[in-house]
Amino acid sequence: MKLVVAVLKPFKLDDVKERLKTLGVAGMTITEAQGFGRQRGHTEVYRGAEYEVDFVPKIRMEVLIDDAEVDAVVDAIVDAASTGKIGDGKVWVIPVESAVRVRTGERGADAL
Amino acid sequence: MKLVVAVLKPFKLDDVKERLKTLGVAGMTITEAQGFGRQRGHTEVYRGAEYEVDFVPKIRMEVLIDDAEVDAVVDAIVDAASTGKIGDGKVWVIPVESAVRVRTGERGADAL
Amino acid sequence: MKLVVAVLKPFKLDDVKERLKTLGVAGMTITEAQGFGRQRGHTEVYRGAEYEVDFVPKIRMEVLIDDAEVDAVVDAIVDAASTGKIGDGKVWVIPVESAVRVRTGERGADAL
Amino acid sequence: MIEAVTNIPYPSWLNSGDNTWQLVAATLVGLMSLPGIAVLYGGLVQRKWVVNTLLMAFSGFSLVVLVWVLWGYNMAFGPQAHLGATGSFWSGFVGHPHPILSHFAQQGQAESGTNTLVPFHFPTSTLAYFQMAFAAITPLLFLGSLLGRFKFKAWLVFVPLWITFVYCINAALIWGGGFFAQKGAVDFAGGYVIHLSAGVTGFVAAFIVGPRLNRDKMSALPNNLMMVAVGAGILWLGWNGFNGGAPYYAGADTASAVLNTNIATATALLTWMFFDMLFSSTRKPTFLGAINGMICGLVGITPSAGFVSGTGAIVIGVVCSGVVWVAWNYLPKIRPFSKVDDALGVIYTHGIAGLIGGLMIGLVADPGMTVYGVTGKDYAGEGSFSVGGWFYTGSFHQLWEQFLTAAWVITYSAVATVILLLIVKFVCRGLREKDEVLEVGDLAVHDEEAFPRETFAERVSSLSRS
Amino acid sequence: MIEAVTNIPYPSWLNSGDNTWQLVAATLVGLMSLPGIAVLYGGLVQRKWVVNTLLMAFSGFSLVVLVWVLWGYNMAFGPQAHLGATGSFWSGFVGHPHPILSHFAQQGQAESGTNTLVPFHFPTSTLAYFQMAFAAITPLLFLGSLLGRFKFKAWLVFVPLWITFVYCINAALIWGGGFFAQKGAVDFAGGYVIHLSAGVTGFVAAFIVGPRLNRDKMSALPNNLMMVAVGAGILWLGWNGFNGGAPYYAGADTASAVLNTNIATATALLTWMFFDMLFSSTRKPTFLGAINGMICGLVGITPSAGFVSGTGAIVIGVVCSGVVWVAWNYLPKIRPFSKVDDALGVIYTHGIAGLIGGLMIGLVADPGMTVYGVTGKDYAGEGSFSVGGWFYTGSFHQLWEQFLTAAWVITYSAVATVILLLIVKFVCRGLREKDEVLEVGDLAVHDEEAFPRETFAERVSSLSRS
Amino acid sequence: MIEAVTNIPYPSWLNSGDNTWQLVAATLVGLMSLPGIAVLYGGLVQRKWVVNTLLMAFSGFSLVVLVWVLWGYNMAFGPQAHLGATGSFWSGFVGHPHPILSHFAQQGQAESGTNTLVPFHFPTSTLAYFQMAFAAITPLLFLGSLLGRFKFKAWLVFVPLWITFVYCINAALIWGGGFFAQKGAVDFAGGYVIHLSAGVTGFVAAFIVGPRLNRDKMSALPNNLMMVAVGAGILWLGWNGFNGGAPYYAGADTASAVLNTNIATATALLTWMFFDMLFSSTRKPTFLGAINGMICGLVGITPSAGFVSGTGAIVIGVVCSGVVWVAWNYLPKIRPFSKVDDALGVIYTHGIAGLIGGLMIGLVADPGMTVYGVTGKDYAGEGSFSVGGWFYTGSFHQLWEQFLTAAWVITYSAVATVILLLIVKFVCRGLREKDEVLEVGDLAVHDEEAFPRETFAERVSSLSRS
Ligand SMILES: Nc1ncnc2c1ncn2[C@@H]1O[C@H](COP(=O)(O)OP(=O)(O)O)[C@@H](O)[C@H]1O
Ligand SMILES: Nc1ncnc2c1ncn2[C@@H]1O[C@H](COP(=O)(O)OP(=O)(O)O)[C@@H](O)[C@H]1O
Ligand SMILES: Nc1ncnc2c1ncn2[C@@H]1O[C@H](COP(=O)(O)OP(=O)(O)O)[C@@H](O)[C@H]1O
Repeated sequence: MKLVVAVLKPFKLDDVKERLKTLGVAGMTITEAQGFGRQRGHTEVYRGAEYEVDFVPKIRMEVLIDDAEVDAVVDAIVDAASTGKIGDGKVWVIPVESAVRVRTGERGADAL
Repeated sequence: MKLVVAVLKPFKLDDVKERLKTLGVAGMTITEAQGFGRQRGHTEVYRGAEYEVDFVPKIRMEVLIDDAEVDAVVDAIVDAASTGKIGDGKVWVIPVESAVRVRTGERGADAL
Repeated sequence: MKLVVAVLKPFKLDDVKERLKTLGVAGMTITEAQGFGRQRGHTEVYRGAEYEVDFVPKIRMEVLIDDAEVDAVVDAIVDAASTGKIGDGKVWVIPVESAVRVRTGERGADAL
Repeated sequence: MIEAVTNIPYPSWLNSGDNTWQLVAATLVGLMSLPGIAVLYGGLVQRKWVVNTLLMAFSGFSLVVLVWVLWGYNMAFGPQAHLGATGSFWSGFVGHPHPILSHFAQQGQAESGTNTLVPFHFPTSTLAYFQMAFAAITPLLFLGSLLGRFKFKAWLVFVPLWITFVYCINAALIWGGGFFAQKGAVDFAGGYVIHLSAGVTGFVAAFIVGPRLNRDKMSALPNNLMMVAVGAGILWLGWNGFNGGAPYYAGADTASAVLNTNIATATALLTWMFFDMLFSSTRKPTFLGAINGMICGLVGITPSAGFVSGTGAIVIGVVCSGVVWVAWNYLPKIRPFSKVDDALGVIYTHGIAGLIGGLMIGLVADPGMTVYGVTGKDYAGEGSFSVGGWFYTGSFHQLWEQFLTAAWVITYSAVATVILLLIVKFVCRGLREKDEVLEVGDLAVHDEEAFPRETFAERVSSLSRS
Repeated sequence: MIEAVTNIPYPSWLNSGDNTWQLVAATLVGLMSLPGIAVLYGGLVQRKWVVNTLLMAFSGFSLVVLVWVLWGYNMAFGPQAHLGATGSFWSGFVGHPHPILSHFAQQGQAESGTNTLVPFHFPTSTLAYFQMAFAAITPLLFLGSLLGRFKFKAWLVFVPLWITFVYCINAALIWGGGFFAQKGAVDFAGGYVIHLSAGVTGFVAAFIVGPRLNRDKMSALPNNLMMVAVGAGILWLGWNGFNGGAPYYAGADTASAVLNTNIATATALLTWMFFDMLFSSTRKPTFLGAINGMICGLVGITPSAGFVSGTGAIVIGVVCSGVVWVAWNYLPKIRPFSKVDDALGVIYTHGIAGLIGGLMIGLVADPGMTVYGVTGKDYAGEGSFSVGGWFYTGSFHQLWEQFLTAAWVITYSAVATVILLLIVKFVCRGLREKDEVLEVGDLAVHDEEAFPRETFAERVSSLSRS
Repeated sequence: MIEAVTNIPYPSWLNSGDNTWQLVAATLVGLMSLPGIAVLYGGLVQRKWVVNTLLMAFSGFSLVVLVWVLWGYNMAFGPQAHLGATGSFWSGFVGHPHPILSHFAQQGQAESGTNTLVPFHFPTSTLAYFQMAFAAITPLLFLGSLLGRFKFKAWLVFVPLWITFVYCINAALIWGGGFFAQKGAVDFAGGYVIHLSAGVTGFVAAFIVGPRLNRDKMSALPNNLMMVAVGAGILWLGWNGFNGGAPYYAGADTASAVLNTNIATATALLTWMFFDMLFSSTRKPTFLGAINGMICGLVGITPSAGFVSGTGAIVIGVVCSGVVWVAWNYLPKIRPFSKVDDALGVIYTHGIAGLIGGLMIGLVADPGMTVYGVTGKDYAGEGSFSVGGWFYTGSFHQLWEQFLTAAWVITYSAVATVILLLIVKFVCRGLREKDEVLEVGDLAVHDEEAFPRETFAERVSSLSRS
């Protein structure tokens, strides 16, 4: 089993989610994040004082899936999330040793 | 060393935390998350316009532990977090190669 | 490729970020988190009722890097984040199987 | 001046200064409700109940406005219905209900048993509107006891019933020239009719409706203290209209009532804060504690603002705030308080503070404070009216009248509330939202939340506009 | 009393009661704009547009203040310019523009075609300031249609132009003793001059400026309902000054206007809420729906507050709120409404509500409601003024005048807005912020965001102070 | 009319119109403090300091109320203590301290050296309450300099001392018929007594107390700009009572003062905004910049609102805002400004703006603006009073008096503040919270935070109620 982690532009969340649904992905977990990278941040000015904000708002998505689906899922996310502009984000895959569905205690694939 | 990640219903956080304390778990890190899955979201209506929210608030918990404790910790979480209702969440285990305690620089098990 | 995860005191974020820049780290992703551990939380009182808050605000940082850089990055973070006081946080390393840059579809090291 | 007199664009009985003051005072009292109480309570509840709190406040206020012009005003301040022999309790029990919608009813000179000393200087519309603002804030006060579980539909039914059968009757008896007024009991601006009654009603209702979800009670953190500050500030200064409007003329006593209101409030706020710093478990001054003290002072001085001197105002501020601080911290552990989930503690800051304030008239009312009649240096005495407490008169008469009236208000408000809620329960099939609904809160009751985040929402409906 | 009369520190024509009322009313109207409308709209927009909304409100208000004292006041309320033969449309079209900055202009007794019945009891400063508050809120109202894309610089140019060429002319025609005033059309406190005109202007401007980013339209969630409550409460009670100030004297009709305003508003709020509970897709009462209803009531009663009795106020509340509810829910699907992105729906709650309210004068105005002249019980009749609608007079004359005036206001406001915006577009090189800017919002336009979080920000500039 | 005259329920010397205006003005000024300044500052500080800011505002206001009625009022406005030969500086230095708590003190006709031209039309309670609102806002203003480190207990001790030894003395000297008043210096509504003094006090106190934590200074982002808008809007409109209340009668000059206040404020807001758009590093209009400008206008016009014509108001608006804009952007780099952490920059928007406004009286005060006496068309002249500046009189006399008075206020406020703070430091064992406390903020000082989140909190105490 694998965990696909994706960092995306917030307004792309819906598109990615819809695409994953079509692949039959059962669920996902999202957190609001701040990204630092090539995409520049911005300056804020309050009462004459300037503040630099290097981070830009991002959405961090975690999808737990069977090994078999990894490529399909990664490609789907990349495809749905891409705008071609700097800051589109990253996707990475992490090995998962086991997973449980809290409600039922089911393990492995059944947990998804 | 392993990282146990759990996605839970927010109001279960206290119970799970207390249970883990009893197991002698030294610490944990929490983030507020939004979950998508079987548990349905809700509709919001503002000034006549309807908005669909597919995500439900969840708590994402990370616990770094020794390999030996994995099963005990996972079982404890599953047991404490379960309500038997859809949306109780997931728990998964990820391999960790090394860990450091920032304050002391201690590594491995001592870092916990 | 590895994922270095660090849990830090919020006001240390700038220092750590600057240090990583000097190491040529291309980017990172941050989430606001709540930590439980040796560092005690606090009590809040509203209209005579006391509430215990066991969690303290932390910053959770994820940095995706090549295997070669792991030690340098971890040491840099530990060094920059440390105040010597309880609650400085943890750093851990997780194996990553693959990574993609959404904008270009580049994989592996090029994705960073 | 002659010229200015002859072409006044209003009747000779109308004094534009007094009419202006009364309308402004009414507006200030209105602001105490909207947005005052609405956001004060909105800031004190959990995030999940903010919208419900706001809508109950706005809808409750609106319901009272309609009840008032359709029948309420005349029940409370119109000609007595004389349900019994003249002078008897029933003769002064309530006024004859009829609307004040016609141009006669609105534009004629105000007349009411509430003032028999000097003719009013303004039309019925002014008196009716001022009293409407008083009536409208009362249900919003006891709303504080019922937050977080009261069924929205039940609220819509309970408010009109309560105003009609509890508020209007207490107002007629104490203000409208009814039984207690005839007996000589006084309530300057509503310590009994409004605050004591609201406190008792809220407490009894909270018991009947039952507690909030235990999960909510255990995590009943306020959501926004800055919003509490907005409401609290408007309450304090708005209270200048509340107590300042009571004399019905922009005279000397009006000024004293305003000044005393601020003296008592400042004293009470500081008293509670110092008690927190000296006696609370953490020995720290808290903002919400100070606001509690502030409310105790405002409520405590309400029954007597124009009857007491500045000295009396200070005494009332210390006593009301001090006593309520003790009650607030110890009574919750004792029955019946330990058994009732009075969400915001209205029984303490309004019920007990109003009661003590009303009784203290019997002790510290200064007969030298002339409510009506030519006052001050060139005092002339005719038509003069004032109230005297034991400290000044050595007589307990006034205290006794205040006590009897308080006993009535407490008993009647409690009993009537029980009966009305049983009716509401029957009509609305229950007084509580279902537990599944309570678990969710605003989103379940109104499909709205107070602070929506757009990130996770997707527009589905077709309104092309918003 | 003699003494009190002889040494009054102001001219004999000045009545301190009437002057006080007018200044207080003006202040209440000012509060409706700042902070009222500013935070009502600020709470209704998306997070990313809050600062932009606030600054447009504060700067727009300020621009009107200056235009008003430099030339606007005299265009609207000063001596007519007589651009045509006496009695002709052009003779009563507009006043002669000149400033009111000198001490003569400020301290002399007010004189204006707006009132020919009784001399004013206050100086020009008072009348000018009261009318300034009226003028200043109007652009803030139609701002609601343009939020989320209108170019900030364009706003700064459009507001002065619009006040000069649209507001002042409509005010002169209807209030300043101009053509429609002479015809007998009435607008008690601005249902036409302010709300109908603002609704039409906003709608037309929204069409010309074009819609918000589709991404924004699709996720146009409000950001803070409690802030909406703050603004809404201030609006409601502030409206006591809006409608109560219209008669210019703190007389009997002023009191009736205030009372009727609250009756209609409460009725309208409840009407919308019940419609939501009965007919909306989710059958739930919503807070923002109730606020829409509240605004419909406030706007709907504005043209007639002192012309109708309480019965009329109730009718107006039900009709305005009910009709707008239907329009709000069904018109957006129909052209032209489906083609225009009127961000906050100003055309509905101000345009349509103002129109209906203005027409209803022709139906429910009660000739028994005496606006000026000795009223009520000891009625004397001289110099008395009132308005009669069909229900009371059986004549459609008033309705016809109201209709003609509405037709003018709609047509003129629409046409003038188009012309002025084309000029602004040319001057400011466009009416919209660039799309990259729209994607970011406040941070792009002002380098500020409404709720900054310090965690990710690093101070770079050298201001040692803040 | 006779009838209406004979049965007035107040003394013949009382005019209900003037009394009403003064009480309303006082209430508006009160609202400027609570919630005005409280939430304006609450929105400008970092999240971690919101509660501390709110509680300092509410407690500071309350402390002044008590000091005022116990001894402050009579020190400032009561009979002079005559500490020296008549006419000498010391004879007009301060009034004799005694309380105003008795019914005589409260209900008699007001008398004070602040007005010797015409008898007051209201009782002492009215004058005392109006002046109380003035006194109470002053410490809240300089609180802005001390936020984020001042010890709470020190605040509770400093405020009463400062009001007694700084405010009351400056008020007696300038307003209470004291030395500078006799000299002919004027301060219409407190440009010197309130704003200049508050600015200097805040700056000096900030220096003595020392800067905020460097970490806080480096991330001193405001937390809520919408809350700033709430406070700012209330400030602007509340200022109508601030400047409009100064003449003590609802006469012609009151109206002019209100109008001029709004003219200067609008001008100043736009001036700062345009300076930001033209000269700031990012060339963007900012909301907080506009609010700074607004405050400069309000403060700048305060010393002269009823002495200048509209032209003067515009000049003052441009000059005060423009000069402070330059000072704000360049002085912080220069000593002593670079060495003092004046958290919200009170020295700029209140100190410098108040100083310039006060001096400009000597230039642009229009002798045609009649403060008292029959004004306007049928001018009669007796008992007339006005002030003339160089532009109108060609004489620098007034400017010189204004300069001397400013010199005194600056010097005395600075010196007295130093001395009082040393006393407070001794009494409270320090003026700063400990660094560990400063690192945490509200939670350490009050166990409260402004926006609690329930998710991570667990109820432990046993209060069964909340
Ligand atoms: N090395 C990294 N580790 C973790 N997250 C990263 C890393 N590099 C980039 N990111 C995340 O990806 C986002 C986009 O990266 P960025 O360099 O801005 O654009 P792009 O990926 O298109 O080159 C960043 O905002 C950050 O959240
Ligand atoms: N495949 C997945 N990857 C990551 N998180 C998931 C996944 N499936 C579910 N979750 C998380 O678990 C939560 C509960 O899942 P859900 O399907 O709603 O109920 P249940 O787990 O009881 O079947 C979701 O809200 C989401 O946060
Ligand atoms: N076992 C753990 N798993 C995950 N996060 C942990 C763990 N232990 C500690 N943390 C995180 O590290 C932070 C600091 O740990 P703490 O024990 O308080 O101090 P220290 O690391 O200096 O001993 C905690 O607040 C928590 O966020």
